[in-house]
Amino acid sequence: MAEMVKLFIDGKEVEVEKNSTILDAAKKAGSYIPTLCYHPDLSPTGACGVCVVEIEGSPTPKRSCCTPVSQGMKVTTNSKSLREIRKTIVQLLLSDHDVTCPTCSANEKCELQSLANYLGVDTNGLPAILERKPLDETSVSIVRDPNKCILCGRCVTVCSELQTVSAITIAERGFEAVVDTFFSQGLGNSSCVNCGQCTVFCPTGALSERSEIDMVWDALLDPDKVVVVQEAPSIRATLGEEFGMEVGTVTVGKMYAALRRLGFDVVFDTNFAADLTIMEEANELVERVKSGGPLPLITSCSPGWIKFMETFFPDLAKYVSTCKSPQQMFGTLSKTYFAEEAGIDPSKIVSVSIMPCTAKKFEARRPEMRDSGFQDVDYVLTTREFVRMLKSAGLDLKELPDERPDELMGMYTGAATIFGATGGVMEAAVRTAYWMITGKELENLDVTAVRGMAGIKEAELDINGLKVKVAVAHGLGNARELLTKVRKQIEETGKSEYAFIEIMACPGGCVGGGGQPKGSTFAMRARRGEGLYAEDKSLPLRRSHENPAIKRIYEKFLKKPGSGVSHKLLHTFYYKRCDLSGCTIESVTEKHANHH
Amino acid sequence: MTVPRMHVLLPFDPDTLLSGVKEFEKALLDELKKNNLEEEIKVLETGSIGVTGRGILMVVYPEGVYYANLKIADIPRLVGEHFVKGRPVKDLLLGEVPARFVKREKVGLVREQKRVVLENAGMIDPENIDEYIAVGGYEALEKVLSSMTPEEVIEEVKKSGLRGRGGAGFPTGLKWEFTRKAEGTEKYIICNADEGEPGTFKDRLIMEGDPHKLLEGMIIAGYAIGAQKGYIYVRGEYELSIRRMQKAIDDAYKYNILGKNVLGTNFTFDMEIKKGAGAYVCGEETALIESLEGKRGQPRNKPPYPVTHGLWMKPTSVNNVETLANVPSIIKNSADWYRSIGTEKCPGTKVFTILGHVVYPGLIEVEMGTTLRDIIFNYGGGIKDGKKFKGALVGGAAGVFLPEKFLDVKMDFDSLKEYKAVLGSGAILVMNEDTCMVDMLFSIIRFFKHESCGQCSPCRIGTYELYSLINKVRAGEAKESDLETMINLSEIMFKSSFCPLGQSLVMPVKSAIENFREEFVAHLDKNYQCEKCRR
Amino acid sequence: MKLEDLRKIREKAERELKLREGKARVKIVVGMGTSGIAAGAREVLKAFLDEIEKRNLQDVMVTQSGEKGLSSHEPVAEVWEEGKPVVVYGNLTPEIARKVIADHIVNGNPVTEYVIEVREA
Amino acid sequence: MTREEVLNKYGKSKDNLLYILHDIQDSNPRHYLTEEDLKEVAKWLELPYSYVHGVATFYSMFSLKPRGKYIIRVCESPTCHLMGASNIIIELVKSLGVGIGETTKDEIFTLELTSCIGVCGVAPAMMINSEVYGNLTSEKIAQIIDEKRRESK
Repeated sequence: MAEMVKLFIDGKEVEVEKNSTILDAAKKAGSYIPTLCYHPDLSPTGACGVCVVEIEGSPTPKRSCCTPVSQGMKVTTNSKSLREIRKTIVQLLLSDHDVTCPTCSANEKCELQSLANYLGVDTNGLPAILERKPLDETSVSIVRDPNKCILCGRCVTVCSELQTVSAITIAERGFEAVVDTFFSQGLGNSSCVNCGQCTVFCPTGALSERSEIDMVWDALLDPDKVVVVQEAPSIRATLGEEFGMEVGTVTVGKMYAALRRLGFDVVFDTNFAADLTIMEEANELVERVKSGGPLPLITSCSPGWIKFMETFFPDLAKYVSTCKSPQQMFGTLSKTYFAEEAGIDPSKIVSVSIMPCTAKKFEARRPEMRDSGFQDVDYVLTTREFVRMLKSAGLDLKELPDERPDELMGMYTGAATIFGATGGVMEAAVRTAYWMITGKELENLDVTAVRGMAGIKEAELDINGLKVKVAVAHGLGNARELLTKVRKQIEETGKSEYAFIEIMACPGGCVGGGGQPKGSTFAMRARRGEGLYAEDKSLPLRRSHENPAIKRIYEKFLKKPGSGVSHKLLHTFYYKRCDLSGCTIESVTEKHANHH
Repeated sequence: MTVPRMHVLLPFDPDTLLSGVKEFEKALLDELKKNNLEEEIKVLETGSIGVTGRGILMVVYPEGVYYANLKIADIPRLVGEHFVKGRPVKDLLLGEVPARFVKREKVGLVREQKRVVLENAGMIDPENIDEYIAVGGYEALEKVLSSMTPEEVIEEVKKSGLRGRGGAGFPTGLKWEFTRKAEGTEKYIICNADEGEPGTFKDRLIMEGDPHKLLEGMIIAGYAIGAQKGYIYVRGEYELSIRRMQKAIDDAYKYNILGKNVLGTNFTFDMEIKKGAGAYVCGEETALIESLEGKRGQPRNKPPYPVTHGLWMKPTSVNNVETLANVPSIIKNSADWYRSIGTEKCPGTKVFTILGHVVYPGLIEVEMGTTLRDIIFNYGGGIKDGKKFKGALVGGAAGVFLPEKFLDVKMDFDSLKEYKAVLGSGAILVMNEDTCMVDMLFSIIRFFKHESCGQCSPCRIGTYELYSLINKVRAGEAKESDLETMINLSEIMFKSSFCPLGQSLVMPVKSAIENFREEFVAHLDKNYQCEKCRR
Repeated sequence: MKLEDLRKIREKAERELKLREGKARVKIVVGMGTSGIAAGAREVLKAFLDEIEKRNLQDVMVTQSGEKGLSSHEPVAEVWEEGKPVVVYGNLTPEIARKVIADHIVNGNPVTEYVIEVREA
Repeated sequence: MTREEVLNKYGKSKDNLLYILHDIQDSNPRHYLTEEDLKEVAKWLELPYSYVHGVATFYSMFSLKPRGKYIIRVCESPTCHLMGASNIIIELVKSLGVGIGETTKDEIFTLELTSCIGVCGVAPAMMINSEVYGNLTSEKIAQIIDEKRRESK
């Protein structure tokens, strides 16, 4: 039992654990304290000062987000003076802010905007002192606008603590302080892995995805183009939120309808490619187990993770599955398989994906991702961009009917749907690998040990008597921890205890992706994941190898998993990007990572 | 009490001292005693009477006659003739009565001071450990190591009433006790030598002039709190201080005053210098700790305090240079001795820097409770070039602008509070009648704008807003409401800034505008001419 | 080194400090704090040394001290002579330093216009 | 000292970062830190590049731009301001022909401002590299600049 502390919040007695903050206690007491830089999933920085409260005996107010409670403390959360402080702070922030709310990508999602509104702040109070700084547009995934930055520090905390990427830092000081990359070289030239968590956590429009909305509109409105669209598994679990539905609502039929209303010519589903990925990856796992190939096999569908691996763990590259991600498998096939089947000149096909992810924008533009003879995926829209397009087209998701995808590359199983949640790829792969190894169907399909929000999850599976240890990590900080352990095991004993590892760059997996709605909390990510598991459960087919469209593509086009065609179109290789991080494993890398 | 029949003034100045006035005085007093006149004739030492080259001088009241070129041999005659019989000794009289004879104390920086922390600064060779030892150095350490428990050291320091000289005035003994009692065995003592407060250089004087005194204070502190290691965080600009401290540390290691088994005892203590790189905010103890750990010097939230979660999150006592330099004398001479200096609530001495438009800018160490007037006019020699006093910025850049009517304030932690002022670093910047207070406030705001770390919004943006507002005032573009905005903003910054830096501006902003309001209002007029604001 | 050794060093050092290391008749102590140096103490020190060498004064030694706080009088130097009060000079320049050697050290006449203090040794 | 020598002088402990940056900068005749410097320091201490950048830009004594042989840093704190620092700055700007933060074309001088350097009793004051100059006047400045210019040839 944790030690408890009693204190008074606005006269009301509450009891909380000893290491709680005043903010925690206030929540428990039902007192609302406005916050801005504070985020429930990050360690507090105390930067903004909006959450100040009065404590009896303290000469000045204290920040409730980072001040621990103490026995008998008497706290006042609202007073004339506190309101004055909070208003002035917001006023100060606005005086140094590019106040272009109507056209800002964060409009209506901006926490500064809603706080200003809540407090009734007069923007004319102080001279405008914004000194305009240039935008960072070096990244294909993320745009940084320092003029909208309030220096809350969330992005830096996310990047360094949650993701351990440390592409950004607070540089300079005082009024010149700015979120910056190494030597101001821009995100695109940094160790940034494009995960986009910073854009999700950013309370304002200072960090956003690099928008491809205009290009997609141009393609949609071009009569010569056939615009093919795919949507990642997790989109169906987050789209509804942006239209007022409860978090975790799965809205797949309405999603297809919405895409058709926007003018997409062919509406497929990334889930199809997810099932395909399972076929290829499970086959790779089985092959490696049988042939004594490098184990553990590590999943490769998260492009943020892939760049992270290339930057910080290139020595582990040979363990990573050579399978392209579902997006890229789909992209290649949209300009080969689909083009052939539909009899369309692939040069006229525009392949668009709706992704929960900013790293997918980078992945689509990797130079090697042109196996169709063209850039396999032309445009990548995040969930947020997709929502903006729907809103600008006047579409309200709630009012749309449920429709079905086009079949050729639109049919999917429950195994594909759970790709969107942490542990899902592992679970889906196990369902198929079991069948591949044993020739029998796995009875209990729910591998619950790898589900949920625990940072690193482990399980020991029994495949017909064969004991296999697997691990799942989501969020790159967790991935780093797990992989450091794996690296050490391999260095010391020549092998790892794990046979199979799933890694997702984003906490919660794709439902918590960097392209998902701003303001996502870990709690929300968990509920979205549950939505996907519920869909899986409700579907008639829950194993990738049962998908008729998958059976068809192997029959007609790919022959069999791991075939020559598969390898040409569906598999890839990795780079070494040590120069971006200074990772000091050069010697290890030379030994292991050069097989590509 | 008998009222003396006669007053005898003996001027003490370079000339008379060289002529042996001290010995003369002694002989005179003896002679008076011999004649049972010591009650009737009062001998007083005075400063210069403006007469040079005439040897030992003497002025006798009530007659007001002047003697010159006196010798000890003349004393019996003087006493017998003048003091007993009332007949001045003609051949010893000074021919003329000096024109500018003013009865006064010695004026200037050479005036009598009470030197405790600076007793050796400027007196011994700071690079020679033996000289320090010769003047009683490391006696306190010897006493501590041979006869005191850590608890007894803490008790003695608590009893002495020593308070932190970095500005906040927190009881030092208490801080040590918290650190000693904090959980964990790995503990640190950090000396805050990041002296960046504008107008302050007391810590530099100690480090450059008497580095071993600081070292001794730190070792004692380390012993008291149970630390194995001490760090001195010196600002990067203080090259000479760093060099002299390093030399002192090296020498102390050679004598085994530092290192394993200090002076053959069970106590082991190491010391290292860390060098800052130009950031005023690192004077704040948690920012200093961050910087010492190799990070950006951004303050941490308090609580938890460094005494429980300091360097590497271990219990740490951070003490100012001047504070630590007081420790050897306290240990050597006892807490009671220390309490006999200064005021009841603020015992000891305080180092002040007297700067700006005074005749003698410099640094003095006097008892706590000395008046501002005394410091400015007697030690500082008053205002230079016959100008009038206008105001003084007391306590450093984060201090208060005090007008003339506050001159009699006693300079100690508590008395200043009554005037809503602070002792701060002990810097006193004196301004004459020609000074523009708007321009001075501008300089202070610019300083804080430059030194804000940028971590928290109230300070980062607030300092910049104040900067643009004071610039408006300077340019004659401000309205009276802008003055209110400045005061309000500085108050909000005081209440909501993350660390003392952002809280600092409220004092100078409020005191400047409130105590010199007319001048600020005058600047609002577009046609107002101000040379300092260059308009 | 042990606690007892410290005492021994103290006794020895005290003697040495009093005797000016036994050799010198006069000791000149130049204030070499930052303020002093900023005001030109280095040049003053050089002038003292140079003048002493030129005149081959064997019994005059020059040492340094830190800063005493006499900013407005910097550069500052003290003249210590056996059995006499210490004479403190202020606002020194190399020229005055040379004059101090010539008038005060050699001929025993302090350069009074630059004396800022006379105190007991 | 070369960069490698500096790195080897200090342990791989993060708290040596400021010392290392100081020493590397001091051993560069142009008194600054290069991109390569920061990368090598980061690798040595196993810190992210961005972290080292964040630290280097926080402290006013570090520069990421090449500077002159002599860095003149004029104190602009209240005491020096009161005692006429503005005129000193104007004088220097005039005689060097550069603005604040700039380096002369001949790469001899860089003019910077600094907070209090702790010699307020001899204000106005400035530093040239690590030397401190007090009681400044126009004449004195002209003399010092001339001298430095001669020395640099």
